[in-house]
Amino acid sequence: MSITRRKVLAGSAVGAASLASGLAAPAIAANEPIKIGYLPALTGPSSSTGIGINRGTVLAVDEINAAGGIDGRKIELIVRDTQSDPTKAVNAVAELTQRQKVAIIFGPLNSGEALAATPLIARDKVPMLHPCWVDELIDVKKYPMAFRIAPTNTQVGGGANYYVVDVLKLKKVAVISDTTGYGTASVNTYVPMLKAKGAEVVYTNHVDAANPDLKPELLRMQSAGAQAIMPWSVNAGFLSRILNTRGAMGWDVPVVGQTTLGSGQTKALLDKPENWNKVYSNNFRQVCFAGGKLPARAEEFVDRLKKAKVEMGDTLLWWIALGWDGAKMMGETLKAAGPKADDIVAHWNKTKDWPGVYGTVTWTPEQHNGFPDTEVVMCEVNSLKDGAFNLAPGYAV
Amino acid sequence: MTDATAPAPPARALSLARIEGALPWIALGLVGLLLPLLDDSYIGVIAQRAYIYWILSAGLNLVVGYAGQIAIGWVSMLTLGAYTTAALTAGTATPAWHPYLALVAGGAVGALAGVVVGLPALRLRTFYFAMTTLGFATIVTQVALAWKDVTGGGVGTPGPVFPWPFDPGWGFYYFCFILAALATWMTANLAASRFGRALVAIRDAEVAAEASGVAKPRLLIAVFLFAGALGGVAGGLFASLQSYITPDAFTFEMSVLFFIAILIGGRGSILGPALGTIVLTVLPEFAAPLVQWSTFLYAALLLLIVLIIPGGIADLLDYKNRRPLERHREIVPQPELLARVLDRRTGGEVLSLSDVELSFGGVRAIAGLDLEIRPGEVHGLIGPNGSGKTTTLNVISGYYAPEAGQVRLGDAVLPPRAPHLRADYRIARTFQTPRLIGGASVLDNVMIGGTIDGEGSFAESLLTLPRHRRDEKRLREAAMLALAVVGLDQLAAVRADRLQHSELRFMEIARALMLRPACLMLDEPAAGLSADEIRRLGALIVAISREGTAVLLVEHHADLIFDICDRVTVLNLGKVLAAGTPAEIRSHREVVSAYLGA
Amino acid sequence: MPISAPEPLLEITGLSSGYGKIGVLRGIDLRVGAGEAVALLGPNGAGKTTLLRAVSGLLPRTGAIRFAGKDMAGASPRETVQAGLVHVVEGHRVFTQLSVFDNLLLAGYGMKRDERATQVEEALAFFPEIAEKRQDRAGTLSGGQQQMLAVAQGLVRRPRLLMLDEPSAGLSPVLVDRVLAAVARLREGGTAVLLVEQLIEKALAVADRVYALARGSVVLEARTDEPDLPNRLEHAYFGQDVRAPLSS
Amino acid sequence: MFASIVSYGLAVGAVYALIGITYNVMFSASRVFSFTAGMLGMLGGVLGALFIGKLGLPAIVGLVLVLACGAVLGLVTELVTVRPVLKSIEQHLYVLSTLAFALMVQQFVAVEWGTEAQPFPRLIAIGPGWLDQQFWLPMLACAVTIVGLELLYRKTLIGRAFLAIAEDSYAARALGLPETQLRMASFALAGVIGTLAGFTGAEMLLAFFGNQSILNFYGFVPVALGGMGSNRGAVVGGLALGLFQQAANFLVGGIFAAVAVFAVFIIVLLLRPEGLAGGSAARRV
Repeated sequence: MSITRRKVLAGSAVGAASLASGLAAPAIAANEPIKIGYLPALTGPSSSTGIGINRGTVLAVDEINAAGGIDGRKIELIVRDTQSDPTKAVNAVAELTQRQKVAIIFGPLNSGEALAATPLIARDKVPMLHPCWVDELIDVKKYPMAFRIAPTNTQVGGGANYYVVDVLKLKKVAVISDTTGYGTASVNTYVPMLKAKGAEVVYTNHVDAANPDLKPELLRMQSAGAQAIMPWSVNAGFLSRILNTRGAMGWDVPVVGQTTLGSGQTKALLDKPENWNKVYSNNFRQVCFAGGKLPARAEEFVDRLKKAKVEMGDTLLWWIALGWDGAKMMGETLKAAGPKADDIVAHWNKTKDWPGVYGTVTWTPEQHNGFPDTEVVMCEVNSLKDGAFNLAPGYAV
Repeated sequence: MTDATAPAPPARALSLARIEGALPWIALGLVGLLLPLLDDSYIGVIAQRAYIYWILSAGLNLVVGYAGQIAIGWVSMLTLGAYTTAALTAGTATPAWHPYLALVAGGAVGALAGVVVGLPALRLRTFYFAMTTLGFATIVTQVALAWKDVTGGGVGTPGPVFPWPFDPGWGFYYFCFILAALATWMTANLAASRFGRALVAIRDAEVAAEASGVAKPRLLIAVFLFAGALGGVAGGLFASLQSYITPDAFTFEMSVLFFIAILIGGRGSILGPALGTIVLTVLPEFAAPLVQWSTFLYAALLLLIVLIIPGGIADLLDYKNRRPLERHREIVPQPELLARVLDRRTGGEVLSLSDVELSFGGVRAIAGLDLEIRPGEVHGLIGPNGSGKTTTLNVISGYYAPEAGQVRLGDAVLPPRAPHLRADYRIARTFQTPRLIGGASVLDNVMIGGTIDGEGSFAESLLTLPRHRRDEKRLREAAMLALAVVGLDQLAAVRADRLQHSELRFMEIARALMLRPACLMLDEPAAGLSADEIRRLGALIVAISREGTAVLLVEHHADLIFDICDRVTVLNLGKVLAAGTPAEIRSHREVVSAYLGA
Repeated sequence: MPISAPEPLLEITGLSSGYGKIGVLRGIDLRVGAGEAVALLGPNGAGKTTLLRAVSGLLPRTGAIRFAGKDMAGASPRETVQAGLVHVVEGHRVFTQLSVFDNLLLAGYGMKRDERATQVEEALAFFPEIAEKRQDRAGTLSGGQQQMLAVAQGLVRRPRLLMLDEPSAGLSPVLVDRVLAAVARLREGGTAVLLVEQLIEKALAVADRVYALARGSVVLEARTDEPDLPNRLEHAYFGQDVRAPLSS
Repeated sequence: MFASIVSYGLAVGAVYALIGITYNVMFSASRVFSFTAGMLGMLGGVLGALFIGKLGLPAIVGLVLVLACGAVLGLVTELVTVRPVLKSIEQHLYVLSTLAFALMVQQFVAVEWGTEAQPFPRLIAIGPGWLDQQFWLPMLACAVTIVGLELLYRKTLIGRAFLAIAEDSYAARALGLPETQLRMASFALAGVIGTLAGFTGAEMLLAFFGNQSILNFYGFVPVALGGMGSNRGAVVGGLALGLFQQAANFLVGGIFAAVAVFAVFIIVLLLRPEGLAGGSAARRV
């Protein structure tokens, strides 16, 4: 910006209140804490994911700081709750990049807010790490500093489609979603993929998540001859009503879909425990029980959570693991490359098979989607134990 | 006593008031201009959001603050503007437009939506209208969700990016600043024009506005059009600020925010709502931990405002009107100035009722009435309660359509049930209980009377083009003259609700004189006046009639009637009991007994 | 004719009232003795109805009102009624959706059940014509009958002073006499009456004393048996400087 | 399909009718149209789920507690938001004060109870399908309320006092009726009816803070179409709206159902602003 910074006596309340903190040039003293921006959605309609991830992130940052931080410099996690509202996300991004001058931004955790925040964070040239699945969020040319440590919508849908068509060998499928950004985007992506694999999509619709009665939808699916229902939504209330209605109708059909199908919030809203039978949700090989046992890294992570007495009952292991991996990745990167944006991005571009609890991450300068296709699997939602599930039947262990 | 010719307010005093009023705006403008020097784009984003919300609220302020229509769901304008601009720029439904053109289109769609939402206001009661605007807002959000291929449905669509010179960053900041300043300037111009005064008149004194010739439908539609346009433009800017819009970005809380900002600011002011909007946009940023409770706090603030200071910030800042007025004020009319006020251009026509009949649910209120009010005469109309005096007045004013018979001015038949057209026929009237705009100055109240004499159009007032300024000057001078005639020119700048009852009576007469009436109807003007005030009133009425105006005086005070009337008609049970000169009526046997109930 | 007792039943001093800014009454002094019938006359707009509303608490007022030895400052309409000062408003505004009997029960709202029942019967006894129609909806009654019902409502609480606002308005002459006859019977029964009436002769026939109101103040007070009363009333209404054609 | 449209339509229609009656009961005693009707409906569900679901109280105790809270909230509404603005009723300040109060309660529930739609505990588990409790309970509540109000208005003195004030509040005041106590009583009664609507309808509508704005609008439509103050209009209007909405919901899908309902609402109001039934008994002017 060509306008030099001069001390200007701004008369209005707006200027004065922020004048003091805005001006001090952030000389990076040795013991100055490294600021990391963090945009979880802790309240509002789609906040169940955010609350889970947040537990992992906070635990990781506390451990890093307890172990002396980054070469003696503490990590300061600056949290702004986006409340699942894009307008709040935009304000928060401007504060984190300009006012707080953070080194990295982790989040937003919901696609709605991420779609609004990503272009702004890219414009302010701050490295961004996020776990959202909407494909458009990663574009090496438009957003060179944006990296994803979770699968894309295409990978998640691909995993679910693979299970229905290739593992369960079913032909007629019904696909339904709520009306949020995530819901509609998923259906638009997965229906063509399903057809490409030779399956017949007999029914598809977007339904308002607050609609209390889903019976008409399921009745139409049944009359269309659907052999599997694939719901795409992060709204636990909406998913539980699908399962309750299926149970009430006594319709024996598998439900294959999004991870929230297996969340504690969904379970709490079920009329009967049996409604959770034959329900398979996306999950991730690294955090699933295979033959009764978790992979080594996940086993060790669960012990760590138990020692730190982290609440597991009402959320999922992979959410917490995701939060943990994000914080750990940022910690290691800062240790290796320091807080300068270009160094961080250079370091991330060279990351190969990074051993995350949630997933092994690989980035290249051309590919900023770090999650491997093979680790996107399905799991049995009613096998929930310590937030983790059994691998769905049919996979080669 | 001021000299004979009433002084137009000295240029110095008027301009001093205008500067004094502009001081806060200059301060705000300076802060806005210099803010980029802080080079903190976080403050920049907050300021841009405040400008964008103010552009919408400035328009909404005319609807809620000035016209008093409770339009709650106004976020729908923002949504429509945002999606129109975004969709046209992205070219989802049509070939891609240039962003600035798309913004104009956004404003046009907003204007159209404003009229669609505004139409019910003409027919529906306040609560019904509030409900419909709320319903409209939920519908717009749901259509945005459903119309996937244009709006991107739940996924949303990228916002427009404006090229040079208002490219993203401080360029766009100044774009928002300039548009906000423009919106403020235009709404302020409109508020200070005869349209603004007519708006407030519709809110506080609808019947008086109608009698002064204000056509409520046309004016309200124009205001809704303009407010909708501002809402649409704000929507386009909002889409650009958000860089990506999804339906859940347009929450019900925003509607509440816009609404509360105006109410906190205070009805009938521009500065108050502007400060209200700034405060409500900036507040959540500083109250980070409370952010979860932001809507709760807004609602609590609204409740406090409504219960404790309905006048809002504007009332608090209005120290001018708290200075005490000196106690014993004398009303000293100057009838000699009447010649200049009434400047006899229209020839004196007779107002005549021939064989008029009107009944309410079987009861015959007026049973075959013939009446003539000749120019240059004061015609008294008396009779016991329920004799049909006020009903006759209301028939002439056009509130009721007679079943039979006609009301004519000269030989032109007056259209029934069209009170607002009476002003065009130069028929003016006052009311039994004075109708005033409490919050406006006495001068503004009187200027309402001359609304139909202005030639400038709505748009010209928006931009204070020459015809607007000429209208204002002429109206102001005519109003001061009318106030001088009735003896209230010292109180021109005082808020009308601080006047005593008798002064309000004379103020209403001044407002009626603004129409240079061919026929003036007075509905019990002497009620609540002291003896010598009645004497001065009588002299003024006589002087008005001698200038060629036909005066109809409906009154209980028998002594005033017999003192100043040239002719008197006594009504009883809707029929003429007796008619003649005051002396004849005075000694008419049936009159006295009917009148006295002997 | 009872000479007014040492302390009158109702004493109003310096009463002012109006509607918002419009001052109607300017300092009224008026008194009504126990069991006395007083007529309140005056042209339209003189403030007669405003006076009754101010006394019964329906309108805010300044000035002092004492009733049955008690200061009635700030008394609400309900407290005024409970003190025994009942105001039968103008225009026989009875509840048309409810039965005659219900209208009367409501007049005794808050009284003990049996007390209310007997006093309702007492009130009905005054107007046998509506007593038979006790179960009919008040809306089905004629104007005159509704006026009787309104007066009967006023009697349910056995008031010490009954204020009647133009009971004759809109009634045929026959009905007017019947209503005013009931007022006369009330007087014999010891109930004081303050009667606002347009028909001067009818009012004078019933009342012991008369006040004339004009332009918001009392312009005449006299006993009804004083000579030359109609003439003095004429002067009072039209101010001093007018010939008096009425002197028959 | 048809059976569930009718059963679901009548059930949700009964809830809208009860909310409509809540509006009318408050309106007839105070000439004030209060935004709190939807709030009472929402709280009926949320408080019911809290007392019975979370705290495990028996159903009857839960119901009584919910109705008691409704009555108390009704009184608070009258005291805080209606009485102070009654003097300047022509400025319609009551619209703003009641809206503000209702919003405050809604946001409090959103923060404390959560923004997720929680299930409402099953009270009387009989009958699968259309015999399910979620259908006949609201209709029963609606019938009980209508009969109750008829008895109140016809048999009790306070009921007749309500009718008197509704017809001519000036005459009622002159007659010595305690206008303030009667207004408080009617707001408390409206509180009970509103929470009863929410409680019995919560099986379908769930305990959800968002129900407030839904019930505010859909409870208002039958009153506007049926004519202000007429309970008969509210019941007929409510049931018709319920059926129309469910039919549209099945045939056209959720979003367009809301658009269809709103369109019908606007068109009818523009043609007949005083409603189809011609409005309540014309007030004596």
